[in-house]
Amino acid sequence: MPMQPKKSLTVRIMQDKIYRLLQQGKRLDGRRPDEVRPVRIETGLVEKADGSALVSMGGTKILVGIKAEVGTPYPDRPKEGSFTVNAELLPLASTTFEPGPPDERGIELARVVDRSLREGGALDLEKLCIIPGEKVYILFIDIYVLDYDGNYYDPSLLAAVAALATAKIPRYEVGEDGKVEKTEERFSLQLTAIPTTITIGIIKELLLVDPQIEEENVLDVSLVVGTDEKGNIVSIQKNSPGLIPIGLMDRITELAYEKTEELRRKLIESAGIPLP
Amino acid sequence: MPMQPKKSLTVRIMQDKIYRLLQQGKRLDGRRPDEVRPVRIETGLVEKADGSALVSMGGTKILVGIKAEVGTPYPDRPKEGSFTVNAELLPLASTTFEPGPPDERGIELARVVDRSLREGGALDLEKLCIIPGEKVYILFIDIYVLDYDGNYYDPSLLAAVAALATAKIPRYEVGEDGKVEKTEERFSLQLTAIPTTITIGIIKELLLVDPQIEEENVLDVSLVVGTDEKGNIVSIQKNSPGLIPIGLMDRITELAYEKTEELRRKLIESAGIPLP
Amino acid sequence: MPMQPKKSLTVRIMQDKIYRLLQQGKRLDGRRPDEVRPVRIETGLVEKADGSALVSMGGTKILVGIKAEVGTPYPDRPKEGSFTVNAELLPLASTTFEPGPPDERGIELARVVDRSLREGGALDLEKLCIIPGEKVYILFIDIYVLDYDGNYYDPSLLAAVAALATAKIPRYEVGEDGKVEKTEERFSLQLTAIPTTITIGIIKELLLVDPQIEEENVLDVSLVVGTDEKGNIVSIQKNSPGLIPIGLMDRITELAYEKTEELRRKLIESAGIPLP
Amino acid sequence: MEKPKLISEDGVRVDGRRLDELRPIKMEVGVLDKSDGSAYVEFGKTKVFAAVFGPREVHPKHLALPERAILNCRYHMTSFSVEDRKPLGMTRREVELSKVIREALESIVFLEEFPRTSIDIYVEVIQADGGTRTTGLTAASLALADAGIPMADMIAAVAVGKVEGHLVLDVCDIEDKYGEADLPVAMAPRLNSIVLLQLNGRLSREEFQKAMALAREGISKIYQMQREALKRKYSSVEEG
Amino acid sequence: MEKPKLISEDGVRVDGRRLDELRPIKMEVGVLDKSDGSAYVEFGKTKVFAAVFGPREVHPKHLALPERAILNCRYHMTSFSVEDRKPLGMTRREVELSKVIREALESIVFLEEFPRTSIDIYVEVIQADGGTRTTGLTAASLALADAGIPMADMIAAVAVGKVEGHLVLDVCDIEDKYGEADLPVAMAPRLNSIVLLQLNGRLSREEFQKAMALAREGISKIYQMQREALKRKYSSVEEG
Amino acid sequence: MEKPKLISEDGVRVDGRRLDELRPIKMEVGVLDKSDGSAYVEFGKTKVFAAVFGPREVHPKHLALPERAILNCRYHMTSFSVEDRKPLGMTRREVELSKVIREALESIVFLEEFPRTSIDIYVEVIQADGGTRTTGLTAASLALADAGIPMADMIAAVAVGKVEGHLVLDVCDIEDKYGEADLPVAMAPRLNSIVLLQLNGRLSREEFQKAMALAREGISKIYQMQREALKRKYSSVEEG
Repeated sequence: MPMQPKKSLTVRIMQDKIYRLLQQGKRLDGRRPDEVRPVRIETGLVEKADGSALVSMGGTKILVGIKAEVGTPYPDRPKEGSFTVNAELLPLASTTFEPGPPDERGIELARVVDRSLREGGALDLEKLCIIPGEKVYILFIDIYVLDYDGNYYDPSLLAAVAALATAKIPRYEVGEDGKVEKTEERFSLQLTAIPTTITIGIIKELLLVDPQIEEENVLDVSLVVGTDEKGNIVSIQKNSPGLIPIGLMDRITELAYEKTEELRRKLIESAGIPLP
Repeated sequence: MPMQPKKSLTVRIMQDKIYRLLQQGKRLDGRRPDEVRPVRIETGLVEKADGSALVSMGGTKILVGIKAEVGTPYPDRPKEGSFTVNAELLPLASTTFEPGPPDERGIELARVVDRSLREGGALDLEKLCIIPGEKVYILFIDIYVLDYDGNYYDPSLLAAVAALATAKIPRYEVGEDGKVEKTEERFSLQLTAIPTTITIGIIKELLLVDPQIEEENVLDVSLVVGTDEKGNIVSIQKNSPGLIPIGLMDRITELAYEKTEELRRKLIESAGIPLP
Repeated sequence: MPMQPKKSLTVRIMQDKIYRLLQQGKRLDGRRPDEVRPVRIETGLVEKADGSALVSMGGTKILVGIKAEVGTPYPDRPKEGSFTVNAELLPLASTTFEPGPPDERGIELARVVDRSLREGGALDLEKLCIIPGEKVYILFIDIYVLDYDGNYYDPSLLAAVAALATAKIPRYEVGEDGKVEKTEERFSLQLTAIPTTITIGIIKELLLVDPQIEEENVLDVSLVVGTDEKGNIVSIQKNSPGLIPIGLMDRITELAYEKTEELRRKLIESAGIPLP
Repeated sequence: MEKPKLISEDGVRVDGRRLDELRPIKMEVGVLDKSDGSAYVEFGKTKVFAAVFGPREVHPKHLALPERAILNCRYHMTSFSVEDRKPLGMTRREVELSKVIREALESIVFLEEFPRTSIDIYVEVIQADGGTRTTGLTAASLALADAGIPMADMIAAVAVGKVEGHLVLDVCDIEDKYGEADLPVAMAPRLNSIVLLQLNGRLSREEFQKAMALAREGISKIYQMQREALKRKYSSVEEG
Repeated sequence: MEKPKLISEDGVRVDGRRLDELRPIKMEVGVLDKSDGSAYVEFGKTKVFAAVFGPREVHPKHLALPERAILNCRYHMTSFSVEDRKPLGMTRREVELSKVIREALESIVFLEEFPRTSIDIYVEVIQADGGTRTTGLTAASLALADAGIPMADMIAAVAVGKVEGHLVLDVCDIEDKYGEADLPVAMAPRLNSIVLLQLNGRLSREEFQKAMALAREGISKIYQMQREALKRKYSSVEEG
Repeated sequence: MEKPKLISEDGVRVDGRRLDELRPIKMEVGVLDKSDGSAYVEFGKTKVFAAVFGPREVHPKHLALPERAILNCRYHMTSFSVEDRKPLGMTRREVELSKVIREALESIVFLEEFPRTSIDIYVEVIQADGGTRTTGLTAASLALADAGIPMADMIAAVAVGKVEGHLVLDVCDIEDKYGEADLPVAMAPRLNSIVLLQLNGRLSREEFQKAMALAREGISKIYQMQREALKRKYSSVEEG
């Protein structure tokens, strides 16, 4: 077994405790190692957003809102709309979050959610074109972490997908004068895939999913794995220092498929998302 | 009488001294409680600005300059020009001011002056339109605090109004090719109101106006009240921590009307502003 | 002899040592007082840049890259392209450089190189015009200090000139629809002058050129002087605190002419620059 | 946009309220786990979270005050809380409102009981439909109580507006936008004192007096709701 | 732009390589004088400097940790390293890559041997043609060794891609741009462990397994080259 | 814009001056109350305030030097001081000029007399019509004297220009804009030394020598006026 960076005494004591529980198939909060915390999804809380979702996964609470604007497409993709993901780790969520522009954790979160949505193929960007080469919809997907009890990755993607799936985007149309104007109508984004991720933590040779904060603080290492409903891995992010033994990769992949599928089912049911 | 936050010993000693003076109708610098410091207004000092005024109110010195530019109107007000107020508390004015972008005090000052001008109706923004929906004048009203001996609010608004009232704005005209071009001509802004503010300080149940810095540091609380010449209150800002006893509000309002009217008369005389 | 600001003891000891060596016509690293360190110029290292040069002058290493973009000309110079110089003192070059936006040293370096190029007349900016008043080339000249062993001024200008002289700029042309489009062709900038600078350090009444870091730390004062090949001084920057005795100016000028001419010859040879 | 008719001839407002009627108000205490105290408050569609951390050690240490706690406050809106997306980062408006909310709270918290510490208050507006500063202050006050921070009184707050010549209690966004004045007021009712007062608009002296009286009535109702919200939280804890 | 044909029918890539072939690699150790350790690494046209400072005193002091060194890392690209000029300052991408590179290095450096100090690593990409984070990590690992910082192992890294349905080793920029997946992997080979792993793209479970195996093969070659580069430096020092 | 004719055939400049003539100069010492020393200086339409604070405690403390004072300097222009509105915040030009002005002052202030303190100098240009750095330095020097900071000498400064082939003393904005060279020079006359020297433009060796001589003449006049301005301030104090 590979070396892991040495931990301070208090971390080692807690790690030992959690490791011994894991050996018995148990965890601090009574979950099984492969059990995710209870998930609650509420959509439409913010009426002024074009889509919104408040997701709690255990004690971690995420609010995502969507705003659509009209802008110009990227020159190399004239027929496609675009989207941008931002994430703010609000200081009211944790003593470890500071006010101010996103630090590396917020940026990483936004980029992992972005890649999971993008490579997961959740949106048909060509449907977001108004006039090719000139006007397209731009979706701003903004993630706010409201309460942080470990693992903000998985609930953030759940909230982003739920907000997108239930969004009602104001329709813009080309008027007689060639100008693009907002109409009273709104349309739904029809998601073309439902990506989900699972965060997997490792202590020695044992795995656990969806770490709660006390666990997160003492893991040897962790990673986030995303899949789509067609059986593809669509994103991976090793998101902490530490060594992942190569020999564990097959068990990790296996577990990731199982748990992302489970979260996908929950998401589809709770948010009433039509299957793509 | 309501509780006020406890003060440190030195603050309490100074506050007691000022309070006892106030009880006798006196102040540290020999003024009466309801007496503003001597006001001096000099306009046109900065020839490269389209309007400028240097105002001193006792030991507090404010420089305001106006620059006009041409830009596009706000979409929801296509027939109106606009103005923007900025304030910098220059580090040469006080040991308590730091170099760098405006902190909350500078931002508050700018926004209080902005609201007093805007809600006071000083400018007829429709007169600042060149081509409706396309080109309007944008006035930049920039406030610099040069020397700070307490109360920068009231002299900043005096300086802003004096600079606006004496400004000569370069006239832009629509040329034959439809383009907007600068002409040699300049025009005056005809002010449609003359708002002024007065800063009122409170110690226990006693009021004073235009606090000088030693007073400012030990007040229980203070607020800025603005009026126009038609008898309206056009802005209020409680601008410090502390409790304002509800029972004092009538005396505060009374005093505010009297002193803002007095400052308005001084401003009109010194800067030679035509009555709107 | 004028007073110089007092130095700390360790600085004084090192300064004494260097001064005594200078009196004997010697220096710490074996150079003569008027000898520049070995210069090595490598161009074209960065193929994705439109021009690039890596210059070492002793232990100081500078990388300069050029990128051309198309933009609009300045309103008061409608027939001229433009260029912008930036400099980053990379933290990998020295323990005294910090990550983050350029501090005053980086800004000064960029501005001294900019003025030397601009006033030295290195570029014929009218040749960088595509459509007068509408489209011109904008050159971004970006300087990165990779290793800092004293005097980053002179090698930065050498690298900037070498990168410009060997650049191949993508040609843009006006298409049939009036739009400006990138072609496959590339063209050379024909330099109209070859400015170089020399940094001169002073200890008491003695001069040295191209100070290495141990010297730089103990100089009484230093300045950078630039010339062109026609015998003009094209830039001067006193770049440190300290007094330059007026009586030394003639010797300084003399030395500057000699050493900038020497560097110009080296630059022309090494980089294969055609004489303007 | 054409100004819509905001008050009917028989004194009914655009959302069906009477002139002196508050919007439906929802208050919940202790909604966020990781802070020392928190609250969620809705005034109609205005929805605000507030959380309190502290008293805790000051970072960096040299900012600590020997004789009292520092009180920090950040009022912030999510990007999607308003009609047109708010850019990320703090706007000048948010900086100003953070200051006036902080100063209101400094008026009633017993800061001198916790020297060398900081008390940090975060107000997060997730939807803005008028009265966000007063709703935020109402929530912050509940969060402070939930955190067990000793205060001389609770703060309750509301904005009074002038709309089509009428004074109205608890302005919503459209009334604020097309109205003639917006007067946010916060009081410490037990202390008979004003802790926040701003005016954006034009009022005559008489209107100002009436508006203050109207605010006071609203505030006493809100204050009552705050006490009930706290009772709900703590009685349920005792029961639980 | 039309997507070009990237792999010929007989499995030859756009730059002439076989599917499992690395680009020409150049490694040089100790190239910068003023840092405590440095390296220059080229993978084809991807060119990267790395430099290490430390262990050294932490500024400001209160950031120091009593039981171990802090490891800082900045991954940065020059403005002209990419096709379209990169604006000055750190992009979000650079911030993320700084984090994952740092975390990879934290996995193998014996930080607890240098309490209260910092080790600062700067990765400067002077040309980017795909695989900059893996090239940067390979260079940073050499620079750490050059600085004499004790490590449990060296890190070698490479990106595997999926291009026109084929898994390819050591993706270059055009393959990354038009390809279906980019899988950067870094390993500590002696420890049989992964220290960096990201996926940008879509892979089936079988493709992922094969891609990891392909990465591992490439990494063991790169690891060998690193050892030789270090030997070259230090044997030449002994000779000199 | 067409370049205007700047020097007439009989050597008269655009504002009526001779080639070697200074603009009307106004100097006033002690104009700002809250700083420890201050001055206001006009060279024609160039108008500058300078203020000095210190020697005072350094914030944050760890920046203090054990053997001497730190000297900080900020050169700043108001937004309306120039033809086209200057954006708020420090431009690169202002950062550079802050550095060269600070370094000029560091040359003559006895910093070692005030270890562990800072001396902070603020130069505020309220109107810029050429020669702002030299006017600013002249004002800063007066403000330092007013603050009672011990100096080896006073600094006087002026810019020499080359305009239509002629060397001219004390360039104004239009001469700078259309001229061939701008040579700002500051001297400590009693020490026979140069403390600031920059050249923006092209001069032959002979022109440079003549320009330096011209600067020196101007500087000795300015130096005289500085002494008189100080005398006015302090004699009036004694009289008062």
